[in-house]
Amino acid sequence: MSVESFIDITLLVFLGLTAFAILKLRALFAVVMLSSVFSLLSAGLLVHLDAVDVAFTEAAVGAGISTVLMLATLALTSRREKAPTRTQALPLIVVFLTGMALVYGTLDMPRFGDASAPVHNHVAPKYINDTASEIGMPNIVTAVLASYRGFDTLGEVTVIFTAGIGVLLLLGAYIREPTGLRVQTMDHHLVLRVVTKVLIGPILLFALYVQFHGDYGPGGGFQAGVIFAAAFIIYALVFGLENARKAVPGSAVRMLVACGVLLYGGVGVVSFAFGQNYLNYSVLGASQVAGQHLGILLVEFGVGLTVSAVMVSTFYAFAGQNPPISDEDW
Amino acid sequence: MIATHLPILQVVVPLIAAPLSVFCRRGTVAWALSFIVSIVALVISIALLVQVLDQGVLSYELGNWAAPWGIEYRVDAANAIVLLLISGISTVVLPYARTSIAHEVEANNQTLFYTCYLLCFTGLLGMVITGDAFNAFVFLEVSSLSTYVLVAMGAKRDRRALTAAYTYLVMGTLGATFFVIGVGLLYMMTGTLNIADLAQKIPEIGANRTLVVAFAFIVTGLGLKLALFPMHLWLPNAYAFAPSAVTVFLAATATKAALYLLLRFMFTVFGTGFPTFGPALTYMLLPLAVIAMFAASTVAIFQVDIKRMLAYSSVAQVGYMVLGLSFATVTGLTSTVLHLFNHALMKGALFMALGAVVMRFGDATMDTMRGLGRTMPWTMAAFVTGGLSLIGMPLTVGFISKWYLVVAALESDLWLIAVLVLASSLLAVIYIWRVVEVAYLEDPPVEVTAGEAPLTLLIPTWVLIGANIYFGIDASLTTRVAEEAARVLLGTAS
Amino acid sequence: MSAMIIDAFSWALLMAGSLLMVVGALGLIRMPDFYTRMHAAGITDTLGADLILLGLMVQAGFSLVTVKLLLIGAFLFFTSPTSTHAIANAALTAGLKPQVGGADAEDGAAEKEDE
Amino acid sequence: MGTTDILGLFNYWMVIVLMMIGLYIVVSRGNLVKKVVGLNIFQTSVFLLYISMGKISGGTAPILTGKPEVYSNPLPHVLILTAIVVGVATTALGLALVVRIKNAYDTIEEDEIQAVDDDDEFGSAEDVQP
Amino acid sequence: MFTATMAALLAAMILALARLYMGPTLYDRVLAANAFGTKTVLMIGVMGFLTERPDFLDISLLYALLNFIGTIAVLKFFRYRTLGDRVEPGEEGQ
Repeated sequence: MSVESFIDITLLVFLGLTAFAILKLRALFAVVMLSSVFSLLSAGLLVHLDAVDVAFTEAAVGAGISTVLMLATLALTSRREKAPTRTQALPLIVVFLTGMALVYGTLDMPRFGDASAPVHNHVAPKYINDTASEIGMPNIVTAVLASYRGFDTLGEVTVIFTAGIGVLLLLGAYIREPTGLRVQTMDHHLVLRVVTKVLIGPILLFALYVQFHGDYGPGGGFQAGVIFAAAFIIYALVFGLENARKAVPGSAVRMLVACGVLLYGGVGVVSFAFGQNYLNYSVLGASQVAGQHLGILLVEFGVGLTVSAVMVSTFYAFAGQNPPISDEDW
Repeated sequence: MIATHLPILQVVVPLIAAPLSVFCRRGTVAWALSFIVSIVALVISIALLVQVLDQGVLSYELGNWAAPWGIEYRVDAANAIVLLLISGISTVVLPYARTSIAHEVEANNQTLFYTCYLLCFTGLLGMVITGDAFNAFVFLEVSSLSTYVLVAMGAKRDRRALTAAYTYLVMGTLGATFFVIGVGLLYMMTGTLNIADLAQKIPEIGANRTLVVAFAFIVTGLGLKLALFPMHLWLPNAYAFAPSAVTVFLAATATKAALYLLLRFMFTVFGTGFPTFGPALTYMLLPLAVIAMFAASTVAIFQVDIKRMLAYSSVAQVGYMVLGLSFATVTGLTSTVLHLFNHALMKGALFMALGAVVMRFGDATMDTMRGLGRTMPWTMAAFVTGGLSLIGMPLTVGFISKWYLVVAALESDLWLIAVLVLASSLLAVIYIWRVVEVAYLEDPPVEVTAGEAPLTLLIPTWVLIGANIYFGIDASLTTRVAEEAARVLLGTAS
Repeated sequence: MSAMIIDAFSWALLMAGSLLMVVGALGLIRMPDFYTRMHAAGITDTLGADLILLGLMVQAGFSLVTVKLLLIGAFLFFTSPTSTHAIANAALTAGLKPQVGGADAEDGAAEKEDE
Repeated sequence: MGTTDILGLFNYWMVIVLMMIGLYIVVSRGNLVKKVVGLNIFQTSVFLLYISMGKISGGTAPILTGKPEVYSNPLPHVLILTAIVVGVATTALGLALVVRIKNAYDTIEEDEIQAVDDDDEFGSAEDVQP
Repeated sequence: MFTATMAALLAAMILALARLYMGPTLYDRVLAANAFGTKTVLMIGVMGFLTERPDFLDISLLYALLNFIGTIAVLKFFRYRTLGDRVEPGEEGQ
């Protein structure tokens, strides 16, 4: 057994153990921690499977955003799951049959890692061979994401926009208005405050790097947006939500959410003026490669804008809820 | 010049309008924007239908990237009619929503409500028009996510809207994930995501266990989305507790778009020649459809909440549609596409009438309906006409689709099924009659002072009723398009 | 020749780091109460991580990779102790008492959390 | 079925096991937060399925190095990037709904919510007592 | 050599995972999750060298960052039961 498959199998087994622990544990806090670990592990596996961009995103989303949102939800709801009362036979049968069906389906699959599999020999080779000449950037994933299948990504931005609007519609009415009162912040955590202050600058810099380096390495608008939002969230956590909202009010964030989608959609419309099809960036520059470059830069910026704004606005919505009146005994 | 861009404009116009509507300060402005967009979308979809009937299949390559590498929009008769249906219903629903939503949704949520509505509209159009399997998933999710939120907006009236939305979210996500697994397996075996390309590659592979599983997962996933019995559990509550305008829109379009995707994948992608295709129809879909017709109709009879009753009736009607496709003949598919269109018209009208009742009384239970024939004559007349259409009375659209369904069953020598279709219609007679009975034969409670619904609700309702009757008398247009769609799906188009 | 020395040096750093990691993790499992576990994990983690990163840096030579490794190292160097400090602080404020003496002295408000 | 087959499919089987644990959490647990976690696991496992099929043994990440190399398939990566975003959007909405449900029902256990709703509709057992 | 480091890291990870599962207090879990995160950061770094493409350290960097944020969020959650602001009891209602 090679080192590669050893790592592969070990990580998969870890994932299995984590998932099983999540199933078993009823302390929801532990469940959230484990689900963040599940994300980290799967991101590790993704790196191992050469999907660096995906790993980047999975880390940002699973270990970052989802965990923060789940913690916020736990803070507002409850932290213990009741013991199951129903009989578990039917779910077990359904799940078992589904699993068996899938295993049956694997029998005719190309083997793992097989270079002669159909996936590697029909559509994909063009991306690998032509990205350099048609788009002119090393990161093929970014090229496919933003140009060849750019419309999927517009759909993706629309999805995140939908989520942002949805959370506002659901929770917006319950966000506590700024009171102007002095609020408890993490005042006594001197170490934390200092370290946070020192770190926020580099984090923002890192976000910019990820945003604009996406053509050459893993990264791009989505990841950058999450990191940018993360800097903001950390500020809000340590220095208080109200201070964060003073810096960037919720209404402004809402506008930014829409601006990103508009930017992406608008870049596509420009192609009409040149008689080309929607989302053809080639018209934006003197040469095809220059046009594609500029187009990808712009749409990635649109993605980053919407993503970071949605993350911040979602965090505002969750963290701004009135905490439950009676604290459970911790 | 603009004519060549029509396919993308169909989706991009509402897509760009959605973020624009966020900037509207007042709900009215957002509503007006949505309404204009909806009219534009309707015009585009009519133009597309005309073009398709004229020139055959339209293909539009996004970003000018050639088909299997880039994403392609592909319009033929089968999706052109669904596009027309979605944008048409939206154009009728929005004037109705203006009054109804102002009544049922919190004032400070009005603007974002219309943003969400536009997103739902975009998603539905996008998943229907696309010729790419994964792109269909993305837009399916745009529509689903916004639908969950729209359903939850009913919480001002009844908090059960929240749990309904949550259940819908969980089951909808499971359905979408099943669909993605299926698409992934397809991609694994063929190396492509383009629907036309998939349709070419799959027959070349022949018998293959992975493809069989892909087929099963896609059918199950979409079955969850279109509320195919027994995967309909999310539907009754979602329809019952959503704001009235949302219920109308969803009942008329959301399950229809999912059904269209099912048709597209079953007939175009896999094709009737696919090894497990025949058995899946005969032993899975046909029995499920028949059970749905009877079980859901029977449950509908015992409902106290009329909205919920109609929701169960929708599950039963999905049964009719699936029954039509399970014959895998031109007539069968014609009946499916016809019923897809016609059912949207009748359920839309029925839910609109109920929405008017909800607006006046706060709910629509059996008790509320007492004597409404006298206090809200126009609303109830609409309800009765819609009900007759649902039962399948001649001169209404319901008759046309039932007729085709029965003919299709007889053509396939399934006379027992034909009898069952007629028998299940009797169940519809029962549940509609229950309402008619209390509305017309009982006296209104003395304390009721509410009168007829406002015109803003009545006119859209009657527009749909008019469509019910018009397409019931002169069905030449709809049947022509439906037959063309059936031929396209079966691959026998002229 | 010099390549071999560099390799040996980075090898030593990586091994030392790995050893610390495993020892720390063992401590995390074997120690009797929260504070001792934290002691085991916190110290070895920071040092172990930085040793491993140093080993990798020696491998990478002077390049962008080294800069990134340096950044990660610096980041861990600051955040890891900060986190540990903050956790300990939170535990202490919440009333979790360090175990002194007997094996069953471990209790406190936070202890009720779990099964 | 030889060892190469088993090694060649082990990855997929393990991914299927993960998927099924996720699915089981969703369908069997009554706690609304846990259901969302289950959905997350289910979806993440599907991501792993897609990425597994894009891997080529001995391949490397699809970022051009200028040297002749075997690159793993970039298309599944692109698809899954989109799917991850869909996943987090679903999680955010699901959790927002859970918060609202907690406000409205004061519980996030499915059967307790059901009991409250049944009480509303049919009257609780105590109400029936004269 | 990288393989040995990798093995050590994986071993350390499983131990941290075990502590995370066992608890018994919340703080043990946070500690374990934090330690687990550090190990993942290193694992991905080492993995880059193992596959001879060490230019993907951005991911490690991101992890290190998120790990820190996660820990702070958890702590805030412990201390104040909310990720938002808690108005000081004495000043409420003014």
